[in-house]
Formats: sequence, C-alpha cells, structure tokens
Amino acid sequence: MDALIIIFITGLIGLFVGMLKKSELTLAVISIGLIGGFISMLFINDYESIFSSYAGLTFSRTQQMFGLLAIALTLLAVWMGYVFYKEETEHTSDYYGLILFSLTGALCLIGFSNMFMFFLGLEILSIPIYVLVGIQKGNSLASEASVKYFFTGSFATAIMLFGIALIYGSTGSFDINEIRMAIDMGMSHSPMLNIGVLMMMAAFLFKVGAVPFHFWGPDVYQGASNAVMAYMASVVKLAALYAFVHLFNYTFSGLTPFVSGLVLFAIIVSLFLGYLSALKQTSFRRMMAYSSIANTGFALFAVLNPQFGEVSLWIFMIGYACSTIALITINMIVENETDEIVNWKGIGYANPLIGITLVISLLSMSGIPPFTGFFGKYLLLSSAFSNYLPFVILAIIASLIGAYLYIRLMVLSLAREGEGKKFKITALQAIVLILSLGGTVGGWLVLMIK
Amino acid sequence: MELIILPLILGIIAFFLPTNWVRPFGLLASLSVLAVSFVHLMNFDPENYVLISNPAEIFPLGLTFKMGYDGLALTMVLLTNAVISIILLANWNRDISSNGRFTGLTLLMQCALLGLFTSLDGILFYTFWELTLIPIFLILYWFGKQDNNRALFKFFLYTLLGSLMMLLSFIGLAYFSPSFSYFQLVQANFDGKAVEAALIMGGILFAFAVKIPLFPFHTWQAPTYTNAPMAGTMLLSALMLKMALYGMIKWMIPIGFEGLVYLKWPVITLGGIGIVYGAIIAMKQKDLKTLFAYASISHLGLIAAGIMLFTVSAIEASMVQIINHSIVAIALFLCAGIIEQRLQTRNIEDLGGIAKVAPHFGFWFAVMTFISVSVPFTAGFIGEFVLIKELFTAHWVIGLTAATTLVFGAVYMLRAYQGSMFGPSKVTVFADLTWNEYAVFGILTVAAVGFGLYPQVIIDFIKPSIKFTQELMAGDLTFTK
Amino acid sequence: MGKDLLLLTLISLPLMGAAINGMLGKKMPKLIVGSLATILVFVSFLIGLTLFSGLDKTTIVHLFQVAKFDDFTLDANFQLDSLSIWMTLIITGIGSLIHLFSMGYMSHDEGYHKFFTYLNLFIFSMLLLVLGSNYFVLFFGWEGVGICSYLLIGFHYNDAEKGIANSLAARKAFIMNRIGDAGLLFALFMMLNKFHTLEFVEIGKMISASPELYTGIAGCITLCLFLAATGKSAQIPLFTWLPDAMAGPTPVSALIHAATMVTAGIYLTVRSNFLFELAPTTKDIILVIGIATTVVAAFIAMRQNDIKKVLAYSTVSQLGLMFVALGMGAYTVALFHVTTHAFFKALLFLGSGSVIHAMSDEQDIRKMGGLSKLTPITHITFLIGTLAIAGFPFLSGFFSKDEILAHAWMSSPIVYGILMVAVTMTAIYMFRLYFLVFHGSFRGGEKLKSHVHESGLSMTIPLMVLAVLSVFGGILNLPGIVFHNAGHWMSHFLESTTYGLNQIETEHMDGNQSIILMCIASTVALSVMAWAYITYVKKQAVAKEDADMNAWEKLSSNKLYIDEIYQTIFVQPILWLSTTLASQFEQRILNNGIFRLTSAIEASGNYTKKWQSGFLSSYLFWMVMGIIGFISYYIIKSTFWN
Amino acid sequence: MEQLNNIGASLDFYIFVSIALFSIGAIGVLTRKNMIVLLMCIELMLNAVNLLLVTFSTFFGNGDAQIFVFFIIVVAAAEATIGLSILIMAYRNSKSIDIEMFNKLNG
Repeated sequence: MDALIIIFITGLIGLFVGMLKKSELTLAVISIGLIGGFISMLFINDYESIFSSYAGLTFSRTQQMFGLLAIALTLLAVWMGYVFYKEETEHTSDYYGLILFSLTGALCLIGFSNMFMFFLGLEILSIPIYVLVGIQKGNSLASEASVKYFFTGSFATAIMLFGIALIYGSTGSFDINEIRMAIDMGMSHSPMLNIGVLMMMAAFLFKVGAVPFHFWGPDVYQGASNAVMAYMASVVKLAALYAFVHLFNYTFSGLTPFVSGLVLFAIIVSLFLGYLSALKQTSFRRMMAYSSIANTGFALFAVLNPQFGEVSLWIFMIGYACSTIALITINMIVENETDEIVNWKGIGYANPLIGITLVISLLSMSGIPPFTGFFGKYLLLSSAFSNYLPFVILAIIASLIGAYLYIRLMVLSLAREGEGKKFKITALQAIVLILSLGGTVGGWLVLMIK
Repeated sequence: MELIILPLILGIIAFFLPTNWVRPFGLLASLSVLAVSFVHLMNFDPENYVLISNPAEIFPLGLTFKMGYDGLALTMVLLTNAVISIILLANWNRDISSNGRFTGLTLLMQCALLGLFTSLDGILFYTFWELTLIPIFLILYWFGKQDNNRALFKFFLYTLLGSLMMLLSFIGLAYFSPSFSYFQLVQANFDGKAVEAALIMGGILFAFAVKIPLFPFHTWQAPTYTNAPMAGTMLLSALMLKMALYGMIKWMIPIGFEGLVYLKWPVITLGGIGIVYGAIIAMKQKDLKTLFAYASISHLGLIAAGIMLFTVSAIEASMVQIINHSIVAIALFLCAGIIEQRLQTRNIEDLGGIAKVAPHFGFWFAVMTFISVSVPFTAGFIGEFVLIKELFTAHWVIGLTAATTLVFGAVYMLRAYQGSMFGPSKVTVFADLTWNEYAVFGILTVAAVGFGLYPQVIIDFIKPSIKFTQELMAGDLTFTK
Repeated sequence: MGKDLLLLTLISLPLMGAAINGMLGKKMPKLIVGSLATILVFVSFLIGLTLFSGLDKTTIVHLFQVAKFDDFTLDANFQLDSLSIWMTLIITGIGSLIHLFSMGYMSHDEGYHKFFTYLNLFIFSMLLLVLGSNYFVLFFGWEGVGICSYLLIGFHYNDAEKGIANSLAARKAFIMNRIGDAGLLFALFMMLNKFHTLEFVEIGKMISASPELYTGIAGCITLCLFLAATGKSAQIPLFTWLPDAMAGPTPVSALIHAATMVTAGIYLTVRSNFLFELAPTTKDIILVIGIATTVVAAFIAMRQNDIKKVLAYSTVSQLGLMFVALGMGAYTVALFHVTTHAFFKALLFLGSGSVIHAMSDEQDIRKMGGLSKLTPITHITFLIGTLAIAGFPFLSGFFSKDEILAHAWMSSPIVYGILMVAVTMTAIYMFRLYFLVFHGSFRGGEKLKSHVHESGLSMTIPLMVLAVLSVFGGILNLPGIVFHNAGHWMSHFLESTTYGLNQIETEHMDGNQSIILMCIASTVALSVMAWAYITYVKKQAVAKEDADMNAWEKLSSNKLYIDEIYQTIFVQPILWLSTTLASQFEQRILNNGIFRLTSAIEASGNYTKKWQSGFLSSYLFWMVMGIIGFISYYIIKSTFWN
Repeated sequence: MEQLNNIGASLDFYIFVSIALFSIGAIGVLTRKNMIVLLMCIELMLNAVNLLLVTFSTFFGNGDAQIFVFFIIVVAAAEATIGLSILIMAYRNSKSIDIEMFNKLNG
C-alpha cells in the first residue's frame, strides 16, 4: 500500500519539480522515490502501515517479490532513458510522471485481490503508456504507433470488461477468492462463466502480446522510443503476465484443463511466429518486439503450472527483462537516427563493456546456462514436461530458432573487420548495463537463497 | 576447486595484458594449471573419489553443487591441461598467440573443460558443457577465416540442438532421481521402464553424437575445421570431441544403463559406418585439414563403438585411444598448420617435395603419420588392437568393418604424407621447423611411444573407477557422500 | 653372463646402432657409421652363435608386461629355442654380410646414415619377430619390418625421375602388408578369445592336451594366419608388391625382399604348426596357393628384362615352393629351403647389385652382356648362385629343392609334375639371365663400357662368403641316403620346436626311388643349362624387344596383367566411391539437405511477417477472429469435456 | 427477480440486448474506418458492459456492480480524452483520421 502511495506521490512531485527545468533534479527525485518505494515494498508486511490496509490490495510473498522486481526494473528503465528524456528539458518530468503513474498501475495489477483493483490497475497501467508511446509529437511513426495501441488496447479493455461482467453474472462476485470458491463449488461448467473467462483470457493475451492478439507489439515497440519500449517490454509485460498467471492459477485454477488447450496453442504459435518473423527484421526494436512475443510464449507455460508457475515466471522475467533492458540500452547507445540492426556491426569487438553485456544477454536469451534465462526456461519447461511433452519439444525447437536469431546478432556485433567505432557511454548507462548484467548472470541465485 | 578457479582468473587477466606480455603469460599460466593438476595427481589414489566441492544439502531444482574426480576424470583433467599447454606452445611462433583475447579465451575454455570433467552434478555438467561452446565459438569467429559465418552457425546450432536434447533428457531424469547428484542419477532406477531409460539416454546421446561426431551428424565438422584457425581446430578435435566420449563413459551409459539394450547396436552400427565412410571420403580429399577431419570421424567412430560395448577392456582401450587421438589430432593439425603458415595453401595438389627442402619437417611429419596409422610402439596400436578385438568378440561383422581402418588409414595417411612431402619439388622455399614446433613434436612422440609401450599407466588409473561405476550402477554401493 | 641377458643384448644391439646412427650419424664420417652398424649386427650374430652352441631347452625371457586388460594380458616376452635361434642366425649372419656390402654400395649416397639407421632398425624388428615368445611381440616385429621396408623401398623418394615411382612402390608394399596384418590381427583375436593367451608354448600345450576341442577354431585362425603370411611372403593374391619393391636399393632387396623379411610368413606358419596340423583344409589351401604362386611367378620371370625384377619373381616362386612344403606338412624342409634360399638369393641379389654398381645404375639386361671378363668375381659368384638356384647337383639348392620334390612325389605325382615344370622354368630364366648378363657381347655402348669396373672389397667379400655358403649349404640337411647317421641334421635339430609335425622322412621311400628323383632333377637342370648355353652363347640370342614377342612372351613380360586387373577390380571402385560419396551423398544430401532445411525455416519468416499487414482494421479483425475462435473452442470443448 | 419481472422482461432479454449492443459496437469497430466513429463504437461496447453489469447487480441485488459501472464510466471518460488527443496528434502528423492511412509500420 505504502509503496504505491510513495510512488504515486513521487510522480506528482516529479511533475512539479519538472517546472524547474532541471532534469538532473527530476531524476534525483524520481530515483529517490523509486528507491523509497522499493524499500517500503521490501518491508511491506513487516511494519504497521499508517494507512488502513485495504482488502482489495494485498501483497503476499510472491506478489511482494514481483512488486520489487517491477520497481527495480522501472528504476533501470528510468535511468537508461535519462539520456533521451533530458533532451527536451521541459518534458522530462512528464515522462517520469507518466512512467511512475503507470508503475502504480502495475503494482495494483500485481497486488489486486478483486476485480475492481484489477480493472483499475490495468487501466492505470495502460493509459499512461498510450500517451508515452506517442509522446514524440513530431514523429509520425510514434503517433501511428500510439493510435494503433490505443484503439486495439481499448478494444481489448472492452472485451475484458465484458468478460468480467459475465463472470460476475455467473458467480455474483468481484472478489477473486469468492469467484474461486464459486468455481470449486461446481460453477465450472456454466457457459457464462466459461465464456467470460475466455474473454478475459483474450484480453490478457492482448496485454502480454501473444498470438493472435500480438499485432500491436511490433508496431508499437518500433514506433515508441527506446526508453518507453524498455519500460513496456519489462514492467508492463511483467505486471500483465503476473496478473494473468495469478488469475488463472489461483482464481480459475478449476478451469485449467479447460483453457490449457488454448494456452498451449497460443504458446506454440507465439513461439514460432515470434522467432520466425524476427529472423527477417531489419529494425532492431521491431526484432526485439517479435522476440518478446516469442518469450511471452515461453512465459505462458507458467499459466499451466499451478504450483511453481509464479516463481518460474519471476525467474524467467528477471532474465528476460534484464537482458532486454541491456540490449535496448546498447541500441540506444549505438542508434543513429534509424535503429537498423546494421548499426550493431562490430560494436562488441570495439567496446568491451558493450561486448560482454550483449554477449551474455543474448546467450541468456538463447537459454544457455548458467545465465538466468536458462533457469527460467528450465523451470517453465520442466514443470510442463510431464503433462505437455510434445509441446515442450516444440518449444525447444523454437528456442533453437531463437538461438539462431540471437547468435546471428551476436556474430554481427562481434565482427572484427566491421566498422567497430568506439561509443561514449554515460555513467548512468554503464550502471544500467552492469546492473542488468548482474541480473542476467546472478538473478537465478535467488532461488538458492529461498 | 582451485583447479577450476585458477584458469578462470588467469584467463580474465590475460584479456587486459599488454600485447608483448601475453605470449609468455599464456604459456606460464597453462603450465601453472598443469602443475596444479600434477599436485592433485601426486596425492591421488585411484581407489577412491576425491570431492573438491561437496555441499551437504540439496538446493532447489535438485541442484547439488558436487564436484570431484575419480581416475577417469583426473585423466581427462591432466589431458586437458597438457593439451592446452601444448597448443599454446605450438602457436608460439604465430601472432595469434600474442593476442590477449585468444589466450584469455583459451584459458576460459580450459576452465570450462576442467569444470566439465570434474562436475558430479547433472545441471553443472550441462552448464559447463554449454560454456565450452562460447570460447571456442569466439575463437573460431575472431581468429578463423573471415567469411566463415555459415560454417560457424552450422557448428553452433548443431551442437546447440544436441545440447537441448540433452537438456530434455535431464529434465526427464528429474522424475526418476531425487537430485541431480551424479551418484543418485546413476542409481536412478528404471526397473521395468527400459524404454524411458532408452529415450533419456537417447537424448543425451544425441548431444554426444553431434560432438563426436557420429556418422550422420558429422556435417558440421569439415567446414568448421577448414575455416578454423590452427589452435581452434586443435581445441576442437583434441579436447571438445573428448568431452563427448568422456560423457558417454561417465554419464550416458551409467545413467541410462537399462536402456542400453536399445541403443547399443544402433550406435555401434553408426560407428562402424563412420569408420568406413570417413576413411573412404578421406582418401580423395585435397585439403589436408578436410582430410584429417574425415580421418578423425573414422577414428572416433571406432572409439564410440567400443564404448557402447561397455566392457571393461573396451573402456580402458577407448581411454587409451582417446589420449592417443588427442596426440594425433594435435600432431596432424600442427603439420597442416605449418604447411599453411609457410605456403598459404593446404591443397595436396599444390604441394610436393617439401621433404627435400625441409628434411626435419619431413621426418617429423613421417613420424606423426606413423603414429596416426597406429603402428606398434604407439599408443594408438594398443587402443585399436583392443577395441577391434572387443568389437570382433561382440560380433565378427563389426570387427571386420572396424579392421578396415588399418588398411584405409594407411591409404589416406600415406597419400597425404607422400603427396605433400615427396615427389617432384613444386615447393622450392620452405622454412624448416622452429624450436617450439620441435618441442611439440618431441613431446607428442614421447607421449605416444611411452603410452604405446606401457599403456598400463592409464589402465591402472581408470580401472578402479570403472569398477566403481559398475558397482554404483548395480546398486550394491550406497555411496552418496 | 646369463642366457636371458645375452638374448636381450642380442636384440638391443641393432636398436642401439639405429639410435646412434639416427641421432649422430649426420656428424660422423661415413666409414664409422657403416662399420658401427655392421659390427653391431655382427656382434649380435656372434652372440647368436654362443646361444646356439649352448642351446639346450626352450627358455622364455620375461621383459615386462605391456598391458593387463581384465581378461587377458599382453607381455613382452622372448623365447629362445632352436627355431628362433636358427632364424636369428640367418638374419644376423646374412644381415651383417649385407651391411658390409652396402658400406661399399651406398658410399656415394647422401642418405648414408639414414640408410644404416633403417637397416639396423629392420634387423631389430626382424629379431623381435622371430624371438618373440608370443604372437603379440611377433606382431610388433611383423609391423616393424613392414615400416622399415616401407622406408627402405622409398629410400630415394626425392629422386629426380623415379622419385614418385619409388614412393608409390613403398606405399603399395605397406598397404598390401597391412591387409595381411589385418589377417594376423584377427588370428590374434580369435586366439585371445579361445586360449586367453598368446604364448606359443601355452597354446601349444593346450592344444596337445586336447586337440579335438580346437579343430573348429583352428581352421579360422590358420586361415587368418595364412592371409598374413601371403601378405608378408608375397603369395597369391598379395604378391604384386614384391617386384615393385625392387625400387629400393639393391642391398635392401637382398636383405629384406629375398633373405629375411619375406620368409617371415614361413616362420609364422612353422611357429604355429600345432594349429595348422589341426586344419587340413588350410594346409590344402596353402598347398594349392603355393603351387599356383611358384608356377605363375616362374612364368612371369621368364621374360623380364630388369635384372632385379627377374630375381624378384624368382624369389616369389621360391617362396611358393616353400609354402608347398608347408602345405604338405614338411616344416623343417621348408625351413631348410628358407636357409639355402637365403644364401643363394642374397648372393644373387648382391651379385646383381655389384653388376648394377658396375654398370653405374643400369638395370636392363638388354644393355648388358659379356661382363664375365670385366667383373670376374661377380661373375663367378653369380654363376654359383645361378647353379644353386637351378638345382645343379650337390649345391645347396639342389638338396633343399629335392627334399620338397620328394615330399611332393610322396603326396601326389601330379603335384610333383607341376613342381617339376616350375623348377624347369626356374632353371630357364636363371640361365637366361646369367648368360645374357655375363656372356655374349656388351650391348651398353662404349661410353658405358669404359666405366664398367669390378667392385671394391667391401662388396666382393660378402659375395664370396655367400658363394661358399650356397655351395656347401646343403650339408646342413643331407638326405639320409648319403650318410645315414648325419642325415637330416637340421630337421632333427628343429624338431624340438615343431610339435606333432608329421614328418615324411625321405627314408620312408626306398633309396633308389629318391635317387631316381634326384637324377631327374639334375638332368633337368643340366639339360636346361645346355639349352640355354646353346641359345644365348652359341646362337647369340638376345632378349627380344616388346614388338616381336609372341603371345605367351607378351603375357609373361606384362606380368599376366595382374596389376592392371587389381587396379580395375579394387582400386578404381574405391576411389570412385570416395569421390561419389564426397560429392553426391556428403555434399548434396547431407550438407545441402540441412542447408535447405535451415534456409526454408529462415525463409518462412517472410510469410509469417506478412500477417503483420500494418492496417489497424486487420489487427482488430484478427482479434475478433481470435475471440470467435475461442468461443467456438468453448462450444466444441463443452460438448466433449465434462 | 421481481423488479425484472415487473418490467415484463426476463434476465435473458437484458443479456441479449447487451450482447447485441456489444456486437454492434464490435462490428462497428471492424467495419468503420473513421477514428472518431471507432472511438464511439468502443464507447458503445463499454456501455453494453455497463448495461450487463447493472442487470446483474439488480439480479443479485447487491451494489458492487453498480460501483464498478461508475469506475467504468470514469475510465471510459479518461480513455476518450486520451483517445481524442492522440487522434488530434495523429491528424497533425498525417492530415487524415482515416485508419487506413496509418500503415507505415508493418511487416
């Protein structure tokens, strides 16, 4: 609760500080706020809050972990974006404010325990993003992206609401525990409920960007700026995925055998479509978008795994988000007005820090141990192994294609003879790179501590 | 533990050294690691396991960070360290060895290999298995031919596909064993589930078959070798292929033993085909490296087939043969490398009469040729002798098939040697060997002849660990330190 | 000095010589190099003599254990018995003579020290071969001599015009021997599986304990052993390498390809007689192949014009003769012929060497003639050799050959008849050779004639020694009819090692029958000699040019086209297979197959990305399609899932 | 139940009406190319949801659904504003509000 409030307040303060046109100051305020939010989230259950606790918003241990991850990733995204934000000094605070508001939504989405908070969280998460995507006013691509995102998004919202309404109609409650009870008491076959659940699932698939609701992904990621994309690919995906997994593993767990078929379909198609289309991209952000579709496919295995789904997702998301942020940071460094992949030629060989980071990030994404990406995939697949073996094998094959994609990028950027020109990396970017590298390499060790 | 840490640290240091320090540093570093492993050897008793990392509890995912070695593993460890030092020595007079990245990557490679050989935990094994891929990949990419991307991808993806299959097997294995500790994996009981065992074994086998490479999975090898720098080829053929063979002996068969009945003969057949196929193709190859690549397909087919028999003698012999093949691989690729360095070509048809201008090189190349056709007095003879004997005992047809390597081996090796060394001298100027090349050839010859006259050293070393593994599999041993 | 120590020194001396010459030879003056090698071999010959004189019973010398596998062990042991010591004497004795000879012969060669290194190495491995007490050590020697012969045949590999040919000949020899070795290996495997040991003595004991157990396996083992023997001893089908091996320097031909190495096959057979005795079929096969080889080789020899080629084919033919003896179970007889053959064939080769030396490396007998005056010693010794091999009465060859013929007569008159034909042909080509070389007029041109000279002492002394040996060698094993008590001394000497061999003693047939056989043999020899004298000296006939040869002569001079046949049957198909596999299967199917697959996968990206049309309306449309799909899924599912 | 019956219409009737509304909205979204109309259609869908929720809340006789409706209305308003502003920006960049005009990002 406090974490949300701290972050929200920080967002507001940020907006006011923005009037001073001092982006450093804004950054400092925002960072402090986020760190404060992080700390309060860390001890959220260990002290008596000044605010009366609200039943609609609880933070269990897992939810707390996801919350921490979301805040940490936001911090990284904020820092990596600074170079870009501070260019238009009068707007810096707007970016930050919006991102923080959206983070608040993400936290709601992580901590929700009834449909009110869920719906609100979703909207608070999405609406600022609509704006952020299109915030480069002059840029026609950006506006197109935001148009597409807005319309598809609000369409999905409508579907989601219809689903919620149907579920309410069949169970008579918005509280997820009650809904669960109702389902366990034999509602599970009522058509209204099932269709409602399916509609919610459709909306979720849209939010996480899985086939066949993935279309917004590539366009929006390409149109948006690196900074915004980093935030979307990490935090938004994380929150949406968590809500998805939480709802379907906890609330609708009685319906898992019913939805599993569709989920598996979505998984496999997303995997192959994502990786195959990514192979043929020339724009880096677009390629990352497709690869994120594929990774979503992996993450969705968590939906089918009531015991360990959330933990596996957590580990997987650390790996995925950290390497994504690292890669986008690098892209931001090497980008010259276009974000063509050819810009990457030889950068890894010329700049050691970039080289190491991108090699390890890409290897982690292709699922090579001992990096976090591997353990995430390992957990997800091993839990699905016994029940859905053929699909696991398909996923493995797909991940081979993915490996090809990433290794190709790696080879390109490590080229010796290429015009590997040196780039100047700001301290903040270096910090982001190193932190995300740490996450990629050591994130899985958290498992060992637990 | 220092065995694995040391090369890691040294490797990282090597990246940041000034150019003119790198060369001696690399050699000294590898030698120091070798020395450390010798210290391990000094106070090692083949009769028991040495656990260098042995945490008590079992971590999530069934991870137990167990590491240690028995005779088998220690043999491979020593082999690795020795080979790495020899490779660095062999590259002394090439400017690649003064490149910090090359030396660093080689040492990292060494670290990964040592980890692989000493790991006693499934996931750890898999991890190191994958880690070895990265340095070699970078070495091949940075120091190989510049237009080698296609071969590179072929190599990487092929091996990656293999290791993913192995990953599947390990995931499946988790259902049969409480943890990934080697000892529990080996004791995983498949009683009545032979098919599952065979499937799991098959997955692991796929990874190994690609690395070895067994007959239909070998297509990555020749292009990779030809594009690779000399050091890369040496690393690949002298060490990375051995990982697979070691894995077969130490991991694959003991784990999936119940399933061996299904896989034994298919693999032996593939091995047999490989023996003949590699040899026959090698006969008409023009590029020396390609020729040697196919030759090694032929040799390794024999070893793999022998291992699948899983009789004690066969495994002892295959260990002898593994060591011998490392020697041969380094020797032959060094010869090819020397020729390429001096003449910028490896095509037999452009060569000829080198022995006249460079008599010493001619002599040593001849010695290496004879070592590689495994005449008596060399380790290869003992290895092939016993392996073919075991195969012949198992079934006479495979015995005959394997024996063709005696004749065919002579055919292609002598063709390669005479084609490049004898005949009308197309080559007029050829700088004779440098001191480090003399040293390498000398060391290799001594090793080959030494092991050829007294292979008992190796056998005494590994026999207990084989016996131990067998007892472990039989389950009469409740050994879970 | 104990026996075993003596034995080890005997073996290690040549190795020592090889080591010293190999390392320091380049620095040392030629004289020292050569004499060192020679003396070391000679010393081991002396040691051999002492051992020979003090020989009482079989002694095994254990050196060390090479490897102990779980069901068998491989030991480095040496065995000292009459057979091994006999072979040792031949090897070291002839060997030292030939060393001496080559000191003169190779004196102008730049690879002098290399040559002697190889020779000593050869002696060493040959000693391993004959002194080893088990098949494992024997195999070491077996392969070792193969390598040395490879090195020595291709000794002049960088010769200007013959370089390629030499190295190809060497390769051919090595590979064909390899085929034989494979046979030997399989014999070893079978023995290991059957007897779990490779020691001659132990296997012999097991078999003599209960022969009936092993009759089956003995057949397979002996066949494999015989394959090995055909490889080393140049029998059909693996004999074509020996004539080519003449590319090596002449002393090499004399030592390796006449006197010692090629008789390894006979040694092997005699050594494993206990097995062969159990396998009558194998013995018959040996008999047949022996006969075939001796006839074919003799036939080919008749129209060869290269002096060394003639001798080479005659060697093959003589070896065939020995195998005939083995096939009839007359082991000691075979060994007797091995011995005498070693004498006179070495003599002949060295003589030809001296001729070639004199003719300054001209080998074509059509260019020679009338050398009898120019090189008297060579002439006389060569004549003796010729007479010996042709079976001139009371020379060594006469006795040894006669023994074999006698056994042939005993077994079946047909065999005897065929052998007589072969013997006749032998006489024919040998006298042809002799007369063409040493009589008539010199055909080499004046310039060459001026150079011709008798060789130096180091070459003539061996010739003379060998001449003496070839004359009196027959005394070793006189047939019983002459001195009953001294008869068959050698056979009796060797019996101790040849267990259960069924001796067909000539005593068994009455005196006059054997005398008749001898008379036939000698008449044949004499008549052929007379005929040859008339044709080549009186009529001054010379070797025809290829043009005006008749059918059989063409056949003979073209070696029955056997090389070509092998080329088309074995070599070409394999090479074709190699290229085809490489280009078609490897490249087209495996490589391109995988490449096609990958590129297809990559290309499919083009289609998947088309779905992303970029039109908002299509996105929305697909979303609705998705939902409709979901709902239809629900409808289907709800009908089946409950 | 009573109240519903009083109006002489069953629960199904309301559900069908709202489904109809929703579908009309969806079809509008699919067919129309004008952004403003699209926006209106989405609003229509949201209202269909509102109707449904209200129906259910009357049916169950508890009020959370009606509260939820207020949430929805608020959010819808927010969305509309954002949507319109985005629309204006898009119009500024490419002088049109026909969604077919926006296909620079594809493939």
